[in-house]
Amino acid sequence: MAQPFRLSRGGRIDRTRPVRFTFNGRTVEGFHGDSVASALLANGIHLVGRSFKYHRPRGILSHGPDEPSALLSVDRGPGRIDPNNRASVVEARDGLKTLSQNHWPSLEHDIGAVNDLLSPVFVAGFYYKTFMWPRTFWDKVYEPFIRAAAGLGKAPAVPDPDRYANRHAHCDVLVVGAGPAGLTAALAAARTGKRVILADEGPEPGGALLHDVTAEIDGRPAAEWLSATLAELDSRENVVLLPRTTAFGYYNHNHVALAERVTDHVANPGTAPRERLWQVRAGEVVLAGGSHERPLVFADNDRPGILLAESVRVFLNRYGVAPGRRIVFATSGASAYAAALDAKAAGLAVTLVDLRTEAECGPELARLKAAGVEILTGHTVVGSKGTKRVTGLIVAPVDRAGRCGPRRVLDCDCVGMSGGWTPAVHLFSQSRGKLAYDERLDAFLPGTSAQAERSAGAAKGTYDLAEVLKEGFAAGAAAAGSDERKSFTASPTLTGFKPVRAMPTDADPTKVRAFVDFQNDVTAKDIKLAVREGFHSIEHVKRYTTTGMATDQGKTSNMNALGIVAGQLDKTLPGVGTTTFRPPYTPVTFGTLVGPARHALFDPIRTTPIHEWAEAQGALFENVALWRRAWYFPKAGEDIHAAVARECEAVRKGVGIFDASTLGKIEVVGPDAAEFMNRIYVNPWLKLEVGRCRYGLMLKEDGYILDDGVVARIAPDCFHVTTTTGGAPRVLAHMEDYLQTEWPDLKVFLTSTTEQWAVIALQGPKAREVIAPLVDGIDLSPAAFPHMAMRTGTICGVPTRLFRVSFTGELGFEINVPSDHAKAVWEAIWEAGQRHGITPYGTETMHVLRAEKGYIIIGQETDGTVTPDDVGLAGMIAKAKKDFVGKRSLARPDVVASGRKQLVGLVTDDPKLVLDEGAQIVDDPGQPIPMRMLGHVTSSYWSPNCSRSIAMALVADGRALQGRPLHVTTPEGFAQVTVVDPVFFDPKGERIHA
Amino acid sequence: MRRFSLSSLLSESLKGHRGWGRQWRDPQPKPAYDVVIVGGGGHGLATAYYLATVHGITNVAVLEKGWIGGGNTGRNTTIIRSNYLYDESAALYEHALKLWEGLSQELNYNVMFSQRGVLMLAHNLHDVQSFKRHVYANRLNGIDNEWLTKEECKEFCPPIDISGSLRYPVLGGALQRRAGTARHDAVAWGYARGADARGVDIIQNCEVKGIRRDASGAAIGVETTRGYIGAGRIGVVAAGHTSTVMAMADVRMPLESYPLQALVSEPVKPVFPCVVMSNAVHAYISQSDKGELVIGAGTDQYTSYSQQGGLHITTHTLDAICEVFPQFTRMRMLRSWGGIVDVTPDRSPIIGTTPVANLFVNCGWGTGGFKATPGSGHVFAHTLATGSPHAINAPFTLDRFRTGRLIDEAAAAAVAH
Amino acid sequence: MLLIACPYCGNRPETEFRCGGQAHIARPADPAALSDEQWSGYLFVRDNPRGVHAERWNHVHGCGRWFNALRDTVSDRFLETYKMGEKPSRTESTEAGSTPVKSTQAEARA
Amino acid sequence: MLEALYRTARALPLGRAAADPARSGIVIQPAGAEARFALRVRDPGASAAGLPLDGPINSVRGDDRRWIARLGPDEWLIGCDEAEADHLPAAIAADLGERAHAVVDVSHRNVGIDVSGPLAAAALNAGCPLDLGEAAFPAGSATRTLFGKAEIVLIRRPGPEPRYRVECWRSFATYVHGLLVEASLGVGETARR
Repeated sequence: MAQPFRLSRGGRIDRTRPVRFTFNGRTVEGFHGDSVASALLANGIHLVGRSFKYHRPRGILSHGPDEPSALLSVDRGPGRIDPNNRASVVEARDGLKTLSQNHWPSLEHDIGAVNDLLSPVFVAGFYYKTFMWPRTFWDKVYEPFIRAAAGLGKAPAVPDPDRYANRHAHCDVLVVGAGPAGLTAALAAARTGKRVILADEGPEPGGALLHDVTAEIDGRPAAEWLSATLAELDSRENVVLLPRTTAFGYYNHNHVALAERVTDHVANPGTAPRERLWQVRAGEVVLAGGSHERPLVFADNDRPGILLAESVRVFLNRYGVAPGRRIVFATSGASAYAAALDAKAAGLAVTLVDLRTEAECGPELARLKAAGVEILTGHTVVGSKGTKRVTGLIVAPVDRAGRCGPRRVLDCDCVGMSGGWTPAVHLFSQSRGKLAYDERLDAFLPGTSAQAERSAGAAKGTYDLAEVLKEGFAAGAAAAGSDERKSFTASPTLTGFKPVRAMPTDADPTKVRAFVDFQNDVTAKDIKLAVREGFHSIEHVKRYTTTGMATDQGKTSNMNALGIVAGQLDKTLPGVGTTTFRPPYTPVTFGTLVGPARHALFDPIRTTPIHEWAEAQGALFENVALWRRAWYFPKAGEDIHAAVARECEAVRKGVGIFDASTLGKIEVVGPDAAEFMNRIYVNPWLKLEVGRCRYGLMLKEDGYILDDGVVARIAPDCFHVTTTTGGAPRVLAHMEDYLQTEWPDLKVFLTSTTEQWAVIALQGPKAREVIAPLVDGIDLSPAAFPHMAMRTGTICGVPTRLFRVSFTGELGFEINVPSDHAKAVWEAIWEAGQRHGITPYGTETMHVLRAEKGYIIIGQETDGTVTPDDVGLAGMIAKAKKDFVGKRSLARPDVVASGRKQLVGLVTDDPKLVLDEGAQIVDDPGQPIPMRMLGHVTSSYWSPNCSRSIAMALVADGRALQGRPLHVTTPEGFAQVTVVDPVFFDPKGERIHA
Repeated sequence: MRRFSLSSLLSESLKGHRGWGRQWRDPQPKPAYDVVIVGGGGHGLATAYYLATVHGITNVAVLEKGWIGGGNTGRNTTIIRSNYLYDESAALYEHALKLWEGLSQELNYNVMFSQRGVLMLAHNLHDVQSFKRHVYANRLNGIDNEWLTKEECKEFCPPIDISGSLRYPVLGGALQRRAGTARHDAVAWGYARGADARGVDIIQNCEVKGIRRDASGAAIGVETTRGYIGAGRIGVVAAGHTSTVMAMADVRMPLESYPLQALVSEPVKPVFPCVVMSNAVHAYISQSDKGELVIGAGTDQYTSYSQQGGLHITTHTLDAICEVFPQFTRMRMLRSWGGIVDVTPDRSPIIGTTPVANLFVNCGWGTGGFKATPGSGHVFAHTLATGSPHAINAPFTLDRFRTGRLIDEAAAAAVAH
Repeated sequence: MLLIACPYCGNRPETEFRCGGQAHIARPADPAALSDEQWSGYLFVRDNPRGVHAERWNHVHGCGRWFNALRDTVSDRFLETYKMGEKPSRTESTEAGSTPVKSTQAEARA
Repeated sequence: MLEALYRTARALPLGRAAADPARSGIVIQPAGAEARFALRVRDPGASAAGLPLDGPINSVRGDDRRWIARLGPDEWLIGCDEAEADHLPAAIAADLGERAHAVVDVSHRNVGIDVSGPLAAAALNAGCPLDLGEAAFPAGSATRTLFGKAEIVLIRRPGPEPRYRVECWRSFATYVHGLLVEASLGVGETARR
């Protein structure tokens, strides 16, 4: 018979819409509105998993997100498989495949259960006390074994095809939790017209009202009040209602993070996202997240079929499912009586055991007696029967002094236990509020606030329904700045409980296993052992026993653990204190936090106007910061070396064309432009004539090189500054910082023009001939247009700032044209250059050519610890300037001391050997390790033009070692080199001035 | 102190584990000690341990304002490596790594040091160059660090995607096989137990409020929330709080304290065999023995003592992790937290004397302090015992910032041409 | 993510800003006159207080302006933001626990 | 600037194709070739070249064809037809007289993308952390801000339906456009309000 434990009536499920999914391959039938947990229980399935350490059989404990044991792997199709899903949170739908975890070979027969037999050895922290001998066994034997047994589900193995969304949102009032308190808070705030967001983790708003089927509000059934309230909220434009949305993180300044499960409950979501991250900046926050029921701590309290009492009530009333036919409720408080009443009303066999004496009980006692339920007051629970399903609860009377009378076994197939309630203060605590302990409620409540928030309802220890509704309304109104208040009439709630830590027992507490943290298998005796060993801080107990460190983060275990520790130390609960509440409230998918920043949208891919052309030419690209830069242009059959050799030769002999658009460009404009340049660069700028260029060097205040680049004076009050590709944002920020905070009086403005201008570098003896027919308004003759000059005019009819500069040592032009015209101009030059053998070249060739000339590259020759003199550029420093950024630091002792690493050239004895960049340099390769290292190779290439390998390096006092032999590390050992001048080609620089 | 071993564990198992006794005492502070260590984290406790075991100085107190191991020791991502570039750093971190290799046996406390390897991925030509520079420098400093092709990276750490389809494709990596991880809490507890057993007083819930100095200006004791405690020498090992403690002796430091966040995923079966660090996307990841992916990245951008940071740091960190390991996109974040890391201008520590006589400081470890714990404790114990630095920590002076003799490990790695 | 009251734009999320470290450390008019000790003090030594901190912020992805702020480094609450060259109306001694920052741009601008 | 002659040949990075990826009412349309200028001047007069300079920071004046957005105390972004671009700088200089200022042509640096429709703000809020509600960001608002990992200038234009102009640097256009498309697909399901 399908769904043997489905009650014939009741529940909010849709009995006309059956759903089928599989659990470990077996088909399970439920109805639309079921959770996987309720559907499993409807079919009498309780055994769903194996515990983390002892691999004990485990069932469903809770209906809610605090479920510690019923964790399933869920398969929603290829690439959509994820571990550790709480059965209570996953909504049942057609086609879902669920699997139990952490067992081998099967759920029923798991050899891991041998750990259960060895449990006397496997106490808390046992692994710190052993596995130390022999030393190598830890890595090779013990740890692999521990790792294999640990973990729960399997990590996903393939990339996730689902889409994840992100939404920054703003509202005046954010209400967390749509139970009675949250609903009235949202109502009150919404009526003021302010923007309200109401979020609830459940598929349906309503909270406890969804299963408090007998309650009445303002004279009508709670369900009616609920639908009327939801109708009003839905009708209001200023309200956003978010079901299936968990508020998981409360960050600075009311920045609250919510995770919305958008389509996990839908069979085929189309293009809609799986989940969405809401980043809400709220004016005010109302925390109405309710509270968590505490399990009872007694021997073998972890058997499948033992649930929280309120969860039994939820499965009965909300899902129409009987978790068992003979239910024993064990409690120390009143709320379990309501569950017992509903179970009785559903025709189930019910017994209730209450630790409290009759005198300590309230009106709930008489109500349950009147319903004909057997009640054993003044009784404790000392154990349970059954292995893969509970078959009995062992109880015993207990006297004032805690001594137990004769044991009695109550046969049952389900237990509902309740050890009291703990307000959910996680988000309040994350908001940095201070908690205050309430003796009467035996709980920590929100105390002093640090941010603009307030709590209402069970989240602050208020359990009576009328009071909860009133408190919610007041909180919502106040949050919206309204002083309207409203009270409600409602049927009374059965409240009040007697705090209990470990239940009194007649057994030896150091022998029996009474579970406190179900998922991490932490027992009461583990916690007592920790305290005995000197772990007195609650943080120490948590880390030593791992209680509260599982995926439920202690929602059902923290207070019991804290109570046991306080008892051992003879302190009050506040005397011991709580561990820190940290985001997330419940686990959040990585994908949700990542949102759309995946694949091509992980990072912007910056390309230049010439990118497509280069791709068409078969270029390979390299990443430089966020840019893609053409690396080299291999022809058929060429590897990088062959291609670069060809490209280098073409530039030296004919003409090469190179895309330098990624260079940073800043327009420095204003009457004080030259003065500003004087202060920020090492060079002099006041006398630079209009139309001339200078190679600028910029330092940080600590004297080390920050960036370099060619600067042209466009006008007396305007400089065109170029920076390195990687340095562009850094240099602009560096300049703005000094301008605004140190020299606000200077009249000068900075504008980034990096992407206004594309830069076509044309380098080689034939460069001038190629562009001559294309350029108008500029006399290209050497006399009129010398090296390091800039002229404005047009090329192919497009306005240009034509620089005569060279990073290759050849006659060179850098043709700056507005970006959207760049491709057309490039193609025109490409055409004109065909008869001169024009060849495109990439960054690799650029590196080789500039190294042949001994030009440095920021970030390769420099690494943030290199001064101008180190790289032989001290000559660029303007002697006359009294100050510039970094100058004072150049006078510091260690900067002027000898032994600094200086730029030199290195030539290998074997001209064919190309050294590794980053290779270390020593004078004596025979010295013992650790060897004295003199420096490292910064740049190293095969130089076609020198037909040998060349390298640049930074070597201690290198300039004094010209002609001397040194030794450089290679993968095999060392290679001998000779120190030379770093300029390998055309040292007199005739070609550049052609 | 009962000795830990399989036999003692089995015998106690039969007697309900009643015989273990306390791992460290909870003594009342004595009026004075030869050495007072301010800060009960891994470095402070290690200092006390080596003072006792190496230098025979046991009239020592470790003052901790909260619970031992509660600061950065309990908040880091437990990565241990010594493949640093400069000779001074290489010597310091290798000294620590050698001590790690025998630490469980030395302390008779399983700190679960596992040499599963740390692999630094190169995503661009600059990374390749920078890592090779490290590999060669490490070779000449006697530190194991080898350059791997991307195929070898994939072989060593199968979850890595070398298909080249990533935004920043993996070009290769630098692997230190002797590097790995350890159980951070156990390091603090192991050192505490060892020091306590040799007579060192570990005094928790004891916050230092002032440093008392004599007429000559020499430090002679500390004011605490549990009364005044005299000291022959004071060693400040307070990490993120160093500036505030040193200010009590009018010593201003080149330090800024930032929140450093980290997070763990839900526990899963073994899937990630080693530690992977990636500079270009700036994140690092390993899997703990309990099965959680342990993930960290950079600091927040402003100074803070709140041990909390912004959500955008977490999302940027996970962007990076899911870019390099797309298969982890469906994993769930279980918990995120923050520490307070004290950062120096050159990202290297300060271990040695201060301008105030009898006052010594060990700080500035920034985001990389856990890996140095044994080495830091050992050399600082030498400094406190002898009054002058050990050869290994001699370069890490406070004065280096005046002379410009910086040891800037971060600069070498970060600059992209 | 902090909410920072830019003196020019009003409340804006932290990701639009860059923190520039401790404020009011003016660059010496004549650096050459400083000893190495004084110069390293200017470059590197910072108060790094556990409490109210005067610091520099740049609204880099906004109006582009640098400004100063007083922030409590324990609660991360901003006491005040003020333009470059101005003095804060509050000194460190005044109480750190002022009213929480108004949290939506609308209110801050209204 | 002799640019007037060569206006037609501009190769715009994103072309002109409009899209409503999720058929959710969010229309994403790259703008045509327009001129843009970055104006920097301290304590300006009321206006220059007919462009008002006295609006509050983070506001925009003018119409779709000729507009000026004040992004900071001394920074404005100007949009106008390419035809007028050649003489706008001179006209501004004339009106500003002696005041030190900078007028820099950034027409080829900036790319414009127009986003409109009832859910336009929801799509923008996928990457932009600002409050785009009516009170905080009404028509006539303009500001530099973030959109995902790219810096943009966001302008809200008047109209019966929400209309925004997103300005970004040319090499970020593919990313910004891609994120807008992805965002409009991500607005699905609970996009109600």
